[in-house]
Order: sequence, then structure tokens, then C-alpha cells
Amino acid sequence: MKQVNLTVKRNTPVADNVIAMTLEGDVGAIRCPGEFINIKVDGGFLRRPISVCDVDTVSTGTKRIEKEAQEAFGVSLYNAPEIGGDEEREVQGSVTILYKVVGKGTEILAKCQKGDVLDVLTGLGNGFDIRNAGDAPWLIGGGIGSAPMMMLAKQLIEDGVRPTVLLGFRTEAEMFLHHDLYEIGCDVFVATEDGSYGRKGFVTDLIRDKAESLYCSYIYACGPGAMLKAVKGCIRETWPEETPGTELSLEERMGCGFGACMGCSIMTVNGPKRVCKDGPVFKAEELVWE
Amino acid sequence: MKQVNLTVKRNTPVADNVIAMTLEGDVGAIRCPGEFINIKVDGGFLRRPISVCDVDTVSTGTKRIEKEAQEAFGVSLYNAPEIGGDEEREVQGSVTILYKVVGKGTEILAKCQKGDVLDVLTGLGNGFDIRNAGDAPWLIGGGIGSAPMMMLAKQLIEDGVRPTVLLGFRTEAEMFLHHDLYEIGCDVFVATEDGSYGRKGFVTDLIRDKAESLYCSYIYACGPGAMLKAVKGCIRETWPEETPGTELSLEERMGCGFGACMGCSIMTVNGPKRVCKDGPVFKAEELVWE
Amino acid sequence: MQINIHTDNDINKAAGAAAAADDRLRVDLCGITLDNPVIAASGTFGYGYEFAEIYDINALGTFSFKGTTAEPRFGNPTPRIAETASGMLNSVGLQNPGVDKVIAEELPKLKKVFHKPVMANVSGFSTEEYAHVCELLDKEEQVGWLEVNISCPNVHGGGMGFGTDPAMAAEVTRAVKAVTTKPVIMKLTPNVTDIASIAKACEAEGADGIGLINTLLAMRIDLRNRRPLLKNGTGGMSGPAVFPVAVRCVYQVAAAVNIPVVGLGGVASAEDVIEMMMAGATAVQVGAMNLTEPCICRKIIEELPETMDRLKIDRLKDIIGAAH
Amino acid sequence: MQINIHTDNDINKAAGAAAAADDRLRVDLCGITLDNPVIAASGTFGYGYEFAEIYDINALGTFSFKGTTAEPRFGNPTPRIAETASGMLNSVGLQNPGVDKVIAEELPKLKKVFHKPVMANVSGFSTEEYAHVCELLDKEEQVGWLEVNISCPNVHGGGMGFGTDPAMAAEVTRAVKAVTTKPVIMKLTPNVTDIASIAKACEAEGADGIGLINTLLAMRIDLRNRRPLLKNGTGGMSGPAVFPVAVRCVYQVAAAVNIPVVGLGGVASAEDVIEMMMAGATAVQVGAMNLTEPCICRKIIEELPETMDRLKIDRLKDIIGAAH
Repeated sequence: MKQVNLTVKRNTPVADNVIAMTLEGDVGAIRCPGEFINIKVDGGFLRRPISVCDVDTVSTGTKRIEKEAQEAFGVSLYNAPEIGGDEEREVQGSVTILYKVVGKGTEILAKCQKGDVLDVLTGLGNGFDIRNAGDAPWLIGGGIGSAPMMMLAKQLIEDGVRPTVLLGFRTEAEMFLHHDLYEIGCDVFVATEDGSYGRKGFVTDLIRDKAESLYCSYIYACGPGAMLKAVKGCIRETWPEETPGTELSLEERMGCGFGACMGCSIMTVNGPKRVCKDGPVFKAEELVWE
Repeated sequence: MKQVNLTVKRNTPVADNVIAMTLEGDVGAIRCPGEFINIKVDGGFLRRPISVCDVDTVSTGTKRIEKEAQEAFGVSLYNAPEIGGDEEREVQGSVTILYKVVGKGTEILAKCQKGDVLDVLTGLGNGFDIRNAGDAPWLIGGGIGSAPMMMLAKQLIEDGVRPTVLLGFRTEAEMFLHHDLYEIGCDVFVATEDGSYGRKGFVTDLIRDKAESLYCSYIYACGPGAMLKAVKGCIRETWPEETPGTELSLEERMGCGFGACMGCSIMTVNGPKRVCKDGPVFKAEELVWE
Repeated sequence: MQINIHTDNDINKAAGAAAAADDRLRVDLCGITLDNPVIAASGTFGYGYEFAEIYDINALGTFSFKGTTAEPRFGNPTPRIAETASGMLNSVGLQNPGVDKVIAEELPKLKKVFHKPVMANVSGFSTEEYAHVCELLDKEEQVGWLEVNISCPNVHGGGMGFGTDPAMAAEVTRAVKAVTTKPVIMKLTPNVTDIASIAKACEAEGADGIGLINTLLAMRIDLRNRRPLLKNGTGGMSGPAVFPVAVRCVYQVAAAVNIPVVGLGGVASAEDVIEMMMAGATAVQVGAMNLTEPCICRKIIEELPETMDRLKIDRLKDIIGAAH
Repeated sequence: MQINIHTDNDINKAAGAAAAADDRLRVDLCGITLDNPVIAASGTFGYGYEFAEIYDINALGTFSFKGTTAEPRFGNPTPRIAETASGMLNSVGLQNPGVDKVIAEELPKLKKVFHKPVMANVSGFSTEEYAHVCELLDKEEQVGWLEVNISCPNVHGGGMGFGTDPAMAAEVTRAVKAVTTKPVIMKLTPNVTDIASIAKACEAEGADGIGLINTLLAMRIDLRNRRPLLKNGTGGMSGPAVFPVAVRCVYQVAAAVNIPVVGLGGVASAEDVIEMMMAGATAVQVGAMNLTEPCICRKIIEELPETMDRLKIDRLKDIIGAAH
């Protein structure tokens, strides 16, 4: 975790009610896809936790952050979010987030102008582990939960893997990222609830469709709780024998966002876990959903 | 009372810790010197009441507001602050206030930039009545309480009267308005507590000095409570027989600033009065000070 | 004093518009219909004149006028006001001209600008005083409801003592009900261990409604002179800071009694009005916000229909207590 | 888990600086010297590890660790958190690994990053449980004080019941004092009619200090699904919104007892620490603000000297209770 001041570089709508914000400054604490940042907004008491969509450093690609870190610390940062050193590691660059305007906090964020400076906690959460991807990973996003798939896909592609991306939206006007993900080299499939674009139906319908023709080595998913439950069930039904390994990124109302307040705890097969610190990404088999 | 959005035109220091802010927009509800405006500041719950230092309308001098009002309503607005019509009367112009940075609210005000828009209640309070001035009025200001003397002096001068102004400050670095008041044609005398400018001592010392040589037809005073008490006592001692009529503008912590909450009530010889609505200007003989 | 902004003509127009409006906003408070559930709270609205200068206060459901005692009261010495995070403290101490002058002077003046039944807020220092003042105000045609404040935190030996003990709350209720005919709403303090027990004691003695919350007992200290900022020491906290405490109290009391609840405490928006109603309030008072946003009540009333649309609420009366 | 940011070397340096500092900030809390009166409050600071990642937590006076019960507890279902004006609600419900695991696992880990006596926060569902947990923690060398929470609003039948009745508060105090040797600070709820009477009952049974306030019982409602926003219904409100209520409670209790008072509730700045101390607090806890400004305690400690200069305060211990 590192507290930094980041400068708004861009804050523009990319779909109905979805805004992309790019923030410039020290992004050195951001290690892996699936992490989030926690933004202080004027007039709100709690910070607003928002998933990292993409990171760029001034001189290097996103993958280099991990490499630099490995060189500096001699360890992989994946699965070691509790390691220290954030304070010392400074990397200038930019981080992009996507957010939906749903309440007072995001309304205030939406009003930010280029040049505004925001107080941000970076390097939060335990993200996706790309070492598990295999050779044919599937990335599944639902609505605003599609955001972290950008950074994840970029890192997989840098590793020489071509991800298959399945995205679900309510309607065409709310779609975003599908084109960007295609441009960087992903195979992208979209479902919309109303059929206004792509397959009519849910992202689970896409899973069933594509499983007939495509191999899946591993699954990364992010979206609303109901979708993730459906995805987990669908995966088990679709591949009853050799179920692909699955990582799910959860949403929960948070107090601090860095593991202090136990406000976002869930019960797992390994006991209570904090979504903000032990997650937001969990292995599917760890989760106990009623 | 009228709620208006005013645009910051100027917000610059004029002395140690004293800032002059000029706000542009509809100032039509401001009727007479001694009134205040009540400004909403971001992050504060209560508005900040600040005395009007000066008003300018786009096409006319300050005195014209009264004249326009007389034409429009057929009555003098002095001593009739409870009359309605503020909503209907729109006069474009600017209002200048002077404020001391003493707490969170004024700190936020001090950060305002040219072009910022503030939510302001205008036309508040019962101000000085220039009809009582006579031919040789004295205007007495202490510290930030000197601010309303500008508009008062201008109106008196438009009426053909040359006011004598006595100002008290702690030290030269905290002085302001003395030069402006001189420039518009007042006789200005200053006392500083440390003697760094003008007479060493208090504004009451100035009263005693000047009373030896100058005639006084009426007194208008504004400043901290302790100063006003001293001034009232000093006037009675200096002119024990024919004590000049005196109007004093009081300070009090306010809730609403427009007479609703009774937060700033004081006891007078005429019963309880609200400083924000019945005042802030009271006749000296009305006040009961222990 | 002249108050001539809103002519009878204006008022007739406003009344016409209200009649034309459907009953989406209408609620019944103790047998009297309110055009909308928004009531300006006692102590933040004077006798309405200051607000009548800037908007037609007949837009309100109604308002509750300044707390009235038998004798005139100046109240507490100043400073009476302090600012807090998202709120304020006051220790006005029931300043009012006394019931006789209220009836002789304020009500006739009020009649010129407000044409709906008004809520009469009553305070006292003894059961007899409460009964006496209520009896007099009960006879006034303009008065629709008696709001009996047994919760003022700012007067010693008065008010809050009655509101912190179920037996004393019951006694005041009984005494007032014995001499009045109009609906009696008992206004309670949140500064108690069990607010529902106080509400039930009032209901058992015939109270027609419960109003809550009065202010939270609080204090600020002046760091420079090292003394409480308010001359009276403690004061009552109000404003958005207290809203979640008020919602909790309304929820608890609404679950405990079968009479209407009037919710107040930090209400600042149409959403807040709806939240209070879902917690169990039949009508909602707006207090401290009147002091910083003088047009807030009108704004809330104007924003209610679109807020209801967004939340798929047809009629406000349908959501009373919906969160239970 | 590795926590290797602050090496022993860092800590020695910090200790050296603290020793060199004059005793302007130093206070005595129940016989133990605090380098400064700033204590991170229980439930907002975990076991300190998360904060040790970003600053040397030995800068603190001390901190109070997560409320500990006899058995492990998962706590309440989510959502457990809601935002309010200048504050927040929580209904975590005493999630903790249980006293045995705290002693076996958390305290040894804590030893690596925190080298001062720590405050052990204890909760329970019976007098026996309080006594049992306190007895175990009392034996741990790292523990400086036992902070007995009889005020948690978020567990049914537990905690707050003990804190709302002087007799029950006295009973818990007596039971804990009988089996412990270290200073016992009883942590009280503000959700009572007369907090001073509870404090006096604790003092009479030998409590060494009083801590207050725990959170204000409150509620928010989700307007879309028309249900309380917190799954548990009500929650505890904290943050700057409650600060004036906390100052009032500290003032009242400090006037009523002769043992030290630990003030907390919405403290957000060096000025707030000073205000609490003037109201009567010997030490001051910082709670909710740790969650939104993780470095707030360090910032407050750093800003205390200049704030004291501005207010002409020589030593903090001189202003304890100055407003009385």
C-alpha cells in the first residue's frame, strides 16, 4: 500500500454511465491485475475503491513492473501483497480506472477536471495470478467488472498467451473495452441481455457456447456477485470432469480497503477472509456461497 | 434577503491576515451600509456572515440603490428591512467584503480563485441609518470592524457630508482601508496599540483627542464587543451633556443570519433582539451591557 | 411588520396547483391531510415570516412554530451556536414571547402568510405548565396539532427530564390529553437508553403521535479560552451528522407503537425524507438545514416526485415503514 | 506473513528521537507513561500490521487491538459498512480469532513491529467470559492495559447490555478486577440516559480508567431494496460526526469520577486531541479516521507541538480537564 497524489489526465465517458479516468503520478505500488485503488473524494467520508483497468509506466510496459520488482526485491510480487517496500518503490506512470456513476461519491469523481489532484491509496488487494493461466485462459467480465480484464489481458499477451475474453452487458449502449481488448489481440465475445449486440443472453450462455469449440486452460472472472455465482456453477456444469481452475474477483462494501477494519469479511473454506486484503480475487473453490 | 450566486472577481490580501474579496452578480438586495452577506463555504455547515464593505452597481453609484428602490417601491428602505421585494429587485454589480482568516471557514474562503462561484444570501441585517448623520458624523472602526465604514462613508459623501473616520488597529501591518477612506474624502485618524502608526493607543484615545478640536454630530461604530463597550463609555464621558447619537454594529455567533433560529439574541431595553435581523446595528442606548 | 410578497392571488394559484396535483405526496397525520409530508421543524423556522419573504411557505405540508412556554423567556446567554462536522450545536434555551403573546400577536400575523393548520410546539417546566399552554393553544383555530416537546436539552430542570423517564413522559401526556381536543404529538429526545419505552408510555396515555428526534446532547470547547464554546456548556446537535441516529430511533419507535411517527433529525434531501418514511415516519420534519439553505423545504418538496420516479415509488403513503 | 519495512535499526532510531524529545507530549495513563496521548482505537487498527506497512507504529502512544472474545467469531454478515455525513456505520460484530489464537499467533507477530505496551481490548457475552479473557491477556507481557468493552452495539445480548446498566457494568468490573493485575479501563457506550452513573459504578468496583465513547447506535436504509443497508439492521456510527457527543460525554464523566478518562469518538486532528483533553481526557484514541487516512495518527502526533505552540500550551498533561 502506498498513499500518493495522482493528477487527473482524462475523465471521459466510454459508455452509458461508465467513465474512464486516467491518473498520472507514482504508480509503483500497483503490482498486478485485479488490484484496486482507493480514492478520497471531496465530501465523502469513506474512500472509493475502484479496480485498476490498466497501468502504464513512462518507460516500460506493464509487465515490466513485475520484472523491476523482481530485480529490486528478488522475489515475485504475485501472491505476496503483504510484503513491504511500497514506500520505497516509485515508478512514474499512469493508471486507468473505469467506474460507473452510481452514487454521491462517483458523481463527485465524474466532475473531476483534467489537472485535479486526487489523494489515492494504491497497491491494494490481492489480484489475479497470471502464472496459473496456462495456454488458453478465458477472461470473463460482467458490466463494470470487465475493467480489470484489460491489464490482465495485456500481461498475458506479453507472456505470449492469447486470451479469450467473454463479456456480458445489459445493452449495447453500456458496452466498453470490447474493442480495446480486440485491438491488443484478444478473441472477444460479447453477450447482451437484450440482444442489442452479440449473443442475446448472459455471459454464462457464452461460456456454454464457446466451450463446445474452444479449449479453456484457466478462468479469470470479475463482475457482480450474482454473476460470479452463476459463472462458478456454469463452469462446473460445463466441465464436470476436468473443471478449469478459476479465480473470481469479488465486490463488497469496504471500510478501509487495506485490511484494518474487517468491514468486508467473508467466510471461506479457509476461514474468514477480508475481500479488500486477502481478496478481492479468490480461487473459486475457496468460496462458500449459500 | 435574496439568495444569489456571485462570482469571485478579486480575493487578495490587503493587510496581515486580512483579505478583500469582490464578488460580482446581482447585488440588488443590498440596501444600506452595515448590512452583511452570508456565504456558503465548502466543507462548513453554517454559512459565514461577513459585513459589506462596499457595493458598486454597473451603471450607478451606491446611493442610487436607495433611490432606485424609492422609485420602485415608493418607500425608503432604511429601517424597513422586513419589507419584501428582494426577489424581484435585481441590480447587477459587485460587492466587496473584507475578512480576517481566523478559522476553517475563512481559510476555505481565502483559497477561492477568480471565477469561482459562491452561494450567498444578500440583504441581511439592519444597517446604519445615514439619515441620522447630521453635518459632522464620526465613523469609528476597530480592526476588521472598519470594513463597513467604506460604504457608509461613500453614502455620506454623496449626501454632501465629510465624515471624520477614527480607526484602531493592533499594529501597522494589520491596517487597511485608512488610505481608501482618505482618498474618497474622509478625514482619517488612526491609532495603533503598539504605536507603529498614528497615535499609540486605542480608538477611544482618538475619540478623546479629537473631541477637543472637532465637532461631532453623530457616531457610527463597528468593532469587537469589548471595543464597542469602551466606545460607548468613552462617548458618554467625553460628551456628558449633549451625547451625540450613536449606532453600534455588533458581532455575535449566528446560526442562520436571517432571524429564524434565535441563535444570536441579545437582551436590550426593548426586549430580546436578534443581532442578525434586528441588528447588527443598534442604537447605543438600546443596549444593556453588564 | 409588512409581509406583502405573496399576495392572496399567489396563494390561490398555489392552492390550485396543489389541488390539481395527484395525491402522490399526500399523507394523513393524525386525521389531518398534509399535501406533502414535509414539515419545517420547530426552532428553525420562527413563526415562518422570514421564510415567507423568500418563498410561499404554503408549499409546506405544515410547519411547527417556535417552542412556546407559559411565560416569556429570553433563553440562554450567547454564544448559543457552534459549528460541528456536518452539523451544529445550539443552546437557545426556549426563547419565546410566552403563550399569551403568541396567541395575541404571532398567530394573527401568521394567518396572513400561512393558510394551513400549523403545528404548535409547546415546552414547559412542570406538568401543569405543559397542560396550561396546550389548553390555550388547543383553542386556536389555526392550530392543527400540539407538538409537546419533552426533550429540550438546553434548559435545566425543564423538558429533557420529562423525556428521559417513561413515567414522567406518561404524566405529561395524560395531563395534556385531559385538556385538549386536537392531536397531541409527543416529541422525544434520543439521549436515552431505550427510546421505544418512552414512546410506548406516551402511547399508553393517549398520545396521537410521536415526534423524534430532538437534538443530541453535545459540547464543543473553545481551545483558546479553554472553556465550553457555548455559554450554557452543552448544547443540542442537529444537522446531517445526526441523521443515521434519527433513522434508527424512528425505526425502533415505529416498531414499538401503533400511532404515527414524525421523523426528524438531519433531513437534507428528498432521499432523506423517503429514508425516514421507510424507517416508519408518516411525516418528516426538516430542521437545521432551514438555517443554512433557507429554501431547502421547497427544494425537497419539488424534488420528491422525480426522486420517487427513480425509486419506483407511486405514493409516499405506501412506503411508510417499508423497511420493517 | 513478512513485515520487514521497519527494521530494528529504524525502531532504535525512532526510540532515540522519542527519548530526545522533551516531555511536552508525555502523559501517564494508569501508571504507564505514554510518549504521547494518541492511541489508535480498537477495531480500526487490526493488530497494527497493515499500518506498520506504511509508517512506524511505535510513533503512537500505543494502540488498542481488535476486540477479543473467548471463542473465535466471524461476526455479522455483510454489508457491515455504510457511509454517513462526516462518518460511517459499522456492524462488524466482534470478528476475531479468539483469545487463544490472539495469544499464540497475533501477539508474537505484533512483537516484531511494536515495542511498547499494547492495550488489549476485550469483549464478552457473560461476566465469566470477560473475566476469563482478561485473566489470560493480563498474563501477557506485551499487554499494558485491559480495555473492557461493555459497549458494542453490534452483537445481540452481548456487550452493550452490560454498558447500559450501572449494576451490570459494576459486575463486569468486579469480576475482571478480581482476576487481573494490570490497569483495567472500562469502555462505555454513549447510548444511555446517564453515562456518568455507569462510569461511577465502574469506578466504585475498582476500574482504573474509563474509555468513551463507543459508537452511536444508528441505521441507514437502502432506498432501492427498502431494507436496512447493514445486514445486521443497526450499526455503530463513528467519525467526525460524533465528536461533539464524545466531548460532552468525556466532560460529564471526567466531572463524575476520579480515575483517568480515555476520550475517543471522531477525533481527526491535533486540535481534536487537545479539545478532548481539555474536556477531561488523559489520553485520546483515534478510530474511524484510521480507515480513511491511514497515516492520521502519525500526522496528529507530528502536528501536536506546533498546535500547542499556537494555543500557548506548554505540556499536554497541564490541560487535562482544563475546561472544567
